[in-house]
Amino acid sequence: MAVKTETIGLARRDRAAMAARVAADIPEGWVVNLGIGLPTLVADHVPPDREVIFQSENGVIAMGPAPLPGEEDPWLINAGKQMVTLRPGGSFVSQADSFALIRGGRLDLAVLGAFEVAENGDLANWALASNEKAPAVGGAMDLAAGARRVWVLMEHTTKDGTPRLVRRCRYPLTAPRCVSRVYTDLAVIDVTAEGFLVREMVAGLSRESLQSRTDAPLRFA
Amino acid sequence: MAVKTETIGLARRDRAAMAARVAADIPEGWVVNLGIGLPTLVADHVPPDREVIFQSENGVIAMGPAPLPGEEDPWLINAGKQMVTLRPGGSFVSQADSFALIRGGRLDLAVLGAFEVAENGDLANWALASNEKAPAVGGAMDLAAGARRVWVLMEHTTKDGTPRLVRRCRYPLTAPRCVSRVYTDLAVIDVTAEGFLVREMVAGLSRESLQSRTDAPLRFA
Amino acid sequence: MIDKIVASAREAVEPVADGMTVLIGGFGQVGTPNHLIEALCEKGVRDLVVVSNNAGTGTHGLARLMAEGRVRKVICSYPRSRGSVVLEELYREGRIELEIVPQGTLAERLRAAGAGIPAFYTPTAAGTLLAEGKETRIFGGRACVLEHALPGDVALIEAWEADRWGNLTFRKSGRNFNPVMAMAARLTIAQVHHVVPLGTLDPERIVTPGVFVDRVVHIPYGSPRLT
Amino acid sequence: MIDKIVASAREAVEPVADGMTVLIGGFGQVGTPNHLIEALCEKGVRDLVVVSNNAGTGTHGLARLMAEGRVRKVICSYPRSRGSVVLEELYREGRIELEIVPQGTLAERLRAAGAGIPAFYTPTAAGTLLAEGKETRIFGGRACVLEHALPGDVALIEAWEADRWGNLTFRKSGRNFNPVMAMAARLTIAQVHHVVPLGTLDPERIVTPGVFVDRVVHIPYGSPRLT
Repeated sequence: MAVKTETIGLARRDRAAMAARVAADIPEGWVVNLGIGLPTLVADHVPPDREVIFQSENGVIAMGPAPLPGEEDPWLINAGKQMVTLRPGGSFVSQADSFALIRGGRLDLAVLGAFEVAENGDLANWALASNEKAPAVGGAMDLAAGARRVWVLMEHTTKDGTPRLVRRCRYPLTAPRCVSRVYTDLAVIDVTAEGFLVREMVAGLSRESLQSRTDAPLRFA
Repeated sequence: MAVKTETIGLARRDRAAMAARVAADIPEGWVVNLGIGLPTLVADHVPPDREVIFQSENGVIAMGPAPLPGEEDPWLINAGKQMVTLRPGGSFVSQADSFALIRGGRLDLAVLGAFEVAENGDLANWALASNEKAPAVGGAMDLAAGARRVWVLMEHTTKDGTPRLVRRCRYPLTAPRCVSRVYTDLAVIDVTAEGFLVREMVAGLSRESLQSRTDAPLRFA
Repeated sequence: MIDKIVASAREAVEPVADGMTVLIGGFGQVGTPNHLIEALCEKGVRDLVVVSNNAGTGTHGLARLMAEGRVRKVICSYPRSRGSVVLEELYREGRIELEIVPQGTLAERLRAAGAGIPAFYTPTAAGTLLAEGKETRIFGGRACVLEHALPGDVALIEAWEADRWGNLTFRKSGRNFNPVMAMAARLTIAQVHHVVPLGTLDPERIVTPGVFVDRVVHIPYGSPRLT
Repeated sequence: MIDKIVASAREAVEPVADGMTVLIGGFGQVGTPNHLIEALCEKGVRDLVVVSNNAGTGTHGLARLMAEGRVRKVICSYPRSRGSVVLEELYREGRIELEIVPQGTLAERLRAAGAGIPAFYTPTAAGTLLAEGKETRIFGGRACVLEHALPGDVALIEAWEADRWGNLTFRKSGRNFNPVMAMAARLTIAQVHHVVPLGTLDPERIVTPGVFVDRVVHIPYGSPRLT
């Protein structure tokens, strides 16, 4: 399944552009959890005057931008253990209350990284094998099962070209049928009852080229 | 089962004395919930320098004495809807956290009123019949099932002399096998694996007289 | 800009519709959103299921809502208080359904709804009339009853301070069922005594984060009337 | 007079015995009771079951406790952090048991223990490897997993302020697992930065009432070392 398509002329999104693309779709007022790694960058691309409430598993509600140099507070970290700030109007809750929020229907969106997303919305993002040593799940399963919407932000393929959008996940599931949209470096793709539906593609990419990098059949909006 | 025993010369405890008798047995440091009515009086008989933490179902931890005239605060009530005070060191929690405390093993004692207590510790204190109109249970079942100890404070018999300490409860149960001690106007009685064990009686009362006012067999310590 | 403040109690309760399950905060007369309930009476919705610790006293607030025939069913722990004449009369006449739930189980069923927990086991009520017909299971040698989450379509709550995000603090025993009901409903409407600028509430002192609150109306009505 | 303040971390952990289940608060290095853990290392108990979100980094705190062979089993959500070499080595060598629990389920199992709820159903992990061998049941059309309360014999927690009754406040994201672990253990020991006179903590700002705390030791060690 290695990708052989020519990539010259392809306006592949870099990490910042991928994060910015997700940020553009988050409306004011949503309560959002950003997964560790790439998804965390999304916060930097929401305009400061658009009030989006970023929540972190460790009980921080309404995180602001990264602290300025010299203003870091080691008592204020996010789920990725990075120092963050609190917006005016932010607050702190316990881990139990934080996950009550996550599971209880008040989290509008979780943006998560993934190894694979299946065309039925299955998500695999926590373990690479069922016998993995010391696997680390963190809050991934709670977020995937609890958020009102799960969007995945990931590279369209692995470094060696293996598709990450698949018919069925090969890796252990985080949660079944939870993903509603996938943002990659190449496209924005909805998960529908009929499988993957491509909403947009980067400039210079053909439908055939995108399909060749995808394990499951694509439809185009 | 009406009581025919002569009552002249009997140092029957009045309500204040009953409450004081319970208070004498509560050590410093215990966390205690007092039921509505007679049990509420127990707090007035704990010496102010003995730090006992009285908790109320509606989320008040460490209630103090009744407010002085002119110092009442209508925002600060107990489960019986009476105005109370807060001791220094007191705090407020939600109803969910309040009952977490009650069920979670941190409530040393609940002092409850009762219609009947059975010799196996069964408690009946919430409904007089299984088809009662608009019955009101409040927190009685949670306290009876959750507290580490349940002591009952009640008159030894009904006004017409019917015993309240019984072989089996006739009224609907609040919780099975939960009562460990009963304080009445006549005696202090432990509930043991072998049934009721009388710890002390008021002056002027004979064993036979106490037994005649009790439905279940008594043993005497 | 997120701004959950609305101009009036009437506007605040506008989304409440016939047949909804309405959670009503308060314990006794403390922390009870009486102005929101009165607005609900004026709005004229019908066939409500009301979840509340008490079932109203006198002729105002919840008692008025019931007296006007707007409540199909009450789920509560303690319907029989001094002055709870409306409920008792409706119940006697078979004109209202009543579900009695132990107070701690009521609080926990609401908390479960707010926490996305569909059901849980509790020792409370095991071996009693209130467990009849319910699944019972032994844990650690102890009989426990299966209880289900109790979500609301709407919660009407009362709080002390709020900002435009809906962050809330409560006053003393006015906290009671209010924070847990705020979490348990799809739509939470708060009647508050004080509205303060965003960022002025101490983040460590906020009890209900605004993420659980949808509408806030400023009604500085004074202290609860306890009688 | 209730006085839960003890003189040293060593005295604070004196009740911890071989084979106990020990809940350890903190998320990353924030709110982690490292001085209590070090005291436990010096005490020399064995065969512990440790419940903690992470499984230690570097060579101090929980990592030291494990490296010294005092931990039989770790129950956690995220054992693999930067610098979690001790756990990984012990696990690879089969010298430590590991139970991976989703973070929200871990928090809820602890909360259930603190609330006297023996078991509950959650949608988290349904249909995944972590639900294998567990009872699954449908609620509202959704598969949910039966999870059990996770009580501790002892909880080691960190807090910001305390009084002699053990009332606690926390600092920013130092709150995390600490309040829920305080409720989940039979005996709770808190390492705190500030000890203040009884009655000086705002009753509305106390997060963990002293009723959940048994021992308090004053260790003003400064800010967490994040690296």
